[in-house]
Amino acid sequence: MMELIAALLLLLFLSVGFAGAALVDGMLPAFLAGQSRPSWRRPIADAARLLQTQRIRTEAPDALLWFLAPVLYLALAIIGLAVIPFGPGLVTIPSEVGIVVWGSCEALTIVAVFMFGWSANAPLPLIGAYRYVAIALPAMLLSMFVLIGAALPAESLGFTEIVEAQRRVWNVVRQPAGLILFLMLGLAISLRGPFDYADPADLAGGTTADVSGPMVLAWKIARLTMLVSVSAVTATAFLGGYLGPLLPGFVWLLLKTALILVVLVGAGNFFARMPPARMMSVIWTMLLPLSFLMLLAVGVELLLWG
Amino acid sequence: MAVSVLSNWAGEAPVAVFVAIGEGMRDRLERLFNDARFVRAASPRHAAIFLIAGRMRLEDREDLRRLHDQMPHPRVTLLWNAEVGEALGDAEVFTGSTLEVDIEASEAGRSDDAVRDRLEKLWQELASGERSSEPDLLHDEPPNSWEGIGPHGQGGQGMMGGTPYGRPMAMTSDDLRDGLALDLYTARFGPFLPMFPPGLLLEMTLQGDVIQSVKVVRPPLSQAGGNDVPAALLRLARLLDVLGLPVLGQRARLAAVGGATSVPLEKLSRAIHWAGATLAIPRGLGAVEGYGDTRTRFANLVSVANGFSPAMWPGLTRSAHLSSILPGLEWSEAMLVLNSFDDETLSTLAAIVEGADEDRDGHDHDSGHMHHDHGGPHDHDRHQGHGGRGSHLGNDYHGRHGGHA
Amino acid sequence: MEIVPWVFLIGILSVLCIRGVHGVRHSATAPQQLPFLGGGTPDTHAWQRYHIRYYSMTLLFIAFEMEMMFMYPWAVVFVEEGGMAMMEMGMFLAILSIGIVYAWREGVFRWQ
Amino acid sequence: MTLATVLIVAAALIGIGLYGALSQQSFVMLMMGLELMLNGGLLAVIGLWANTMGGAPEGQLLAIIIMAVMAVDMAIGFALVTAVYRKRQADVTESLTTMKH
Amino acid sequence: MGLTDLLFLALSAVAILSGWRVFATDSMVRASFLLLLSFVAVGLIIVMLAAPYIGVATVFMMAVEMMVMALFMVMFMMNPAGLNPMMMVHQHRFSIVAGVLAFAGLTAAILFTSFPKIPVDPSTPVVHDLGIELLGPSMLIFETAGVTLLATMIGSVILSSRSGRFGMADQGSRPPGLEPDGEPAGRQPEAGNGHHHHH
Repeated sequence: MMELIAALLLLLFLSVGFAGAALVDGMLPAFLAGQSRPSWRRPIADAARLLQTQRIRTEAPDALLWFLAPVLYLALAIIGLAVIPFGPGLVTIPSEVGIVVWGSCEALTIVAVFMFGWSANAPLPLIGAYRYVAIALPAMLLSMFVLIGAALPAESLGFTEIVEAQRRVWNVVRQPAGLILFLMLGLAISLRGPFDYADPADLAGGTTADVSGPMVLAWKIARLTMLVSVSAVTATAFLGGYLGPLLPGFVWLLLKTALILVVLVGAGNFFARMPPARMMSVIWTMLLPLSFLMLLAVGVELLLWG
Repeated sequence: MAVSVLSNWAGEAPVAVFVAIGEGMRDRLERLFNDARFVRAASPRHAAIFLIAGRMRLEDREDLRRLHDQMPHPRVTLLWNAEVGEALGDAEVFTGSTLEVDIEASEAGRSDDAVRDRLEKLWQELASGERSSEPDLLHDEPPNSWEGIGPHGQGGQGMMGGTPYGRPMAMTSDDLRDGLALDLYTARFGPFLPMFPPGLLLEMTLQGDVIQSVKVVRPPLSQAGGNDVPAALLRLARLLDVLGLPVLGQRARLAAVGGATSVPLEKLSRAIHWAGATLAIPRGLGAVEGYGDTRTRFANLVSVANGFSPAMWPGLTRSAHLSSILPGLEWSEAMLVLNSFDDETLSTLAAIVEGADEDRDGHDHDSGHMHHDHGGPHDHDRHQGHGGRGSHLGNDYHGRHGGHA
Repeated sequence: MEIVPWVFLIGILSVLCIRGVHGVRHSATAPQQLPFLGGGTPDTHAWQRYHIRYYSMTLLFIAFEMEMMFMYPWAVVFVEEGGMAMMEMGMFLAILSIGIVYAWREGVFRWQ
Repeated sequence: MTLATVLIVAAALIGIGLYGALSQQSFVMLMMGLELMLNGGLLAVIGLWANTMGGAPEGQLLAIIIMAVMAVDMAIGFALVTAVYRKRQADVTESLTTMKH
Repeated sequence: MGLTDLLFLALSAVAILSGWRVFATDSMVRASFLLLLSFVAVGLIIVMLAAPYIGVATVFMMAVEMMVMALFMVMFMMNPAGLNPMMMVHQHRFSIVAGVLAFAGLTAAILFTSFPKIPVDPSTPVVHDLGIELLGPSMLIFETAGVTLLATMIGSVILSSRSGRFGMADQGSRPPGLEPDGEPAGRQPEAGNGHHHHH
């Protein structure tokens, strides 16, 4: 019964979150760029335009994988969201290994993006796909260390326990740098800003360069859903998820998710993208040791005062 | 019913325009997109309107036709001060404003507004179905005939031979960097690739995303952009776009126009600093004697935003050329390098080198057949079996295209 | 009885898939299909033996990532086991870190 | 879902994997065969663990070891493929026979 | 037949069919991802077998491993996308027989063995038990795994990188021919007769 309610809440969360994400994504960059009065109707109008546009194939594409890539991406975003509790016991897929499920979603996202770029049989998408794999693989490693840091005080891999363990103190206090590392992962798997190695401007749109109409729309929808999903996971793992006074847990989670989402969209516009080779080496030689240290700090803190 | 609701909504969408920029029109066009009603599409696949602005070379026409056909339906073309003959069929021509006042004023800003209005009108007509989508300009035939050829009817033979689905397969060659002999990808990039300077057509050979060899087929079209502050800001904006900072790029563009919406320049340069843009450019990248590396060129542009006057550069050494700067770089680095030069320097760097092994390819390529390379009866035996395609880099490889020379 | 919605769901999904793939397969004329290169043309198919520049990194990555398998159960019992767990995992990570440092010295994180 | 059915599925995976490992000419495809066999092994181990060991943790540990073997096998295998390709520019097993000379 | 059995049947079918298609498809990327699909199906079956951690972790690990597999497949296989259909097999019939025999033998062994019936109690904290086992009795295995992984890392770096102590790894290399002493496969002969210059 609880699962059914949770499933309905999931749908609600998805639609509200998606609408919010579309608005923020459509309006915030325009606002930051100094354009006057971006309209809220733009995202819908744009979607209508894309729906009416012809879908183009390239010479000998891998039609099956090309079609499956956005579907898989979207499905992963939804599965990732489904292991998040909306309140005590309110989980669509109650899993005692929630963070591992989320980790699998991250890993399969890399596969989905690669499939999307590969299938077009065109040079710019291909380069984008390969580049993305180089960055997303090590970035995923970081996020897993950070999540394990969040799981230590909870003595469990499930998200519900992780939230409950934050009743005393939120994880963001325990590992502030962990939150930043996780936000980086958020940028990487929702393909934006400094971690958007799949669809960057220097590849004329990268994996989307040879995709048109409804396929572009599907890809955008999947990206935005993944943005909502990763924001919700961040809010759950670091900002106490559904915890909060007065308002119901669901609303709290929604508010925290919205906060993270705005931060992600904003951050995506304010940091430069390094060449992939440089970024790869930064991740391995600087950020990975940092995540080790974070884990050590959380461990020591737990041993001394836990 | 549902369809008409959709079209109503679609009419409100920002107009997605793919632009081919001709002579002297770049800066003007970049200002055109300061308006939120328009989106400059990165690829024709995302666009509904093909805007051809400014004079084009004769040999660019075939590329324009190809770009036109790559757009999805519904699509429409607008020619703005462009002379392309009959190449684009009976596309609409826009030579300025239709209002008499504007013709008398002949002021650039007014005319820009008129173009904007025209573009928006075109899109609304297209979205509502009043204007029908333009048909293809090129013949509907693959670069090589393949259907029914070969043991599986896919046009190929054996493992690597033939032209499966109309195109031959890549062949193996040595690599510049790590000596793993894997496949080469040779193609002509440009002349209207959005991150390239307009008009620049490079024949590049890639292995992975590392550029193995570069040959300039057509130099960039000359642009009016001088060395003043607005031009420098626009150049900065282009680099910021490539660095993944379109928002800051947009601000730089607004600053270049000046006026009421203008952004304080100090604020912009502080934002660029905090974005880590300088750190994102590797040191020593694309160094040219007397011109510093890409990082110093970028820092110079930022200092323009800070109020310093644009730096003056000495003359170029004779040997500096794109075909020696770009090979060995990764794609993203190469794009940074390409966008870091000012117009004058770039046109010197991208000059067509006259030499014994050169072949005036630029003129050969445009004579109107898409499959210039793979036509001819000789090609078929070449692609069979071990295929004799480009195992040599550099000049030898180019020799294949210019065999007649 | 409980399988009916599943069958229904799978049916809808497969219809969607078939339609979607069909749509990709049968649209666009030959000039429309040309890959986007800014007007230029390619010599060959883009699918090739793609020279990835970070292959050594990926190998290091698979070996290193294996440590995750041990870390998850470790995280669950960390508080219970206390200092012991800290020591053991510290040793484990230290051993693996040697590998990363070695790889860094060998230039694996540069693109080859 | 009885133990026997799980094990038969595992056996099928092992059979297909064996076919692949024996028949494929190229190294990487051969490794796919090996991985598929290990996949079957993994399923069998967990099936036995769940039904005959009463949840003793050693069964899970064995599964983790199998996965570690897969990772090691892949890393070393691909490194070898790269080394051989560098030397011979081929990835078929036959090219190794000339390696002796 | 309950939902569990049906799900199990479906997942087994997916695991086996995609496992078989791995060797029947032309595109290397598809082959890798089919293998991944097989792993995912097995992972889900393992979750159903009361080992949620191992099952989900299988999906997690195999997703990245198959991603890397796809990268290497494309890198080293001729015709990686299968644009020309191909069949690169040897001792084909023997392999089929071996595969079928292995399957039949194992099945027979399974059917004729009587296994003890001690199912895992659903309330067992399996992940917790595994953690205790790792840090306690099997500590040595755990640390040995660390050393093994280190050796793997170092070995794969040495083998795969170009520069070595004795100079470049690829010096003096020449690709083999498709037939013995034939021309190098897939390449143009060095300093060839230049036939490509005349067209």
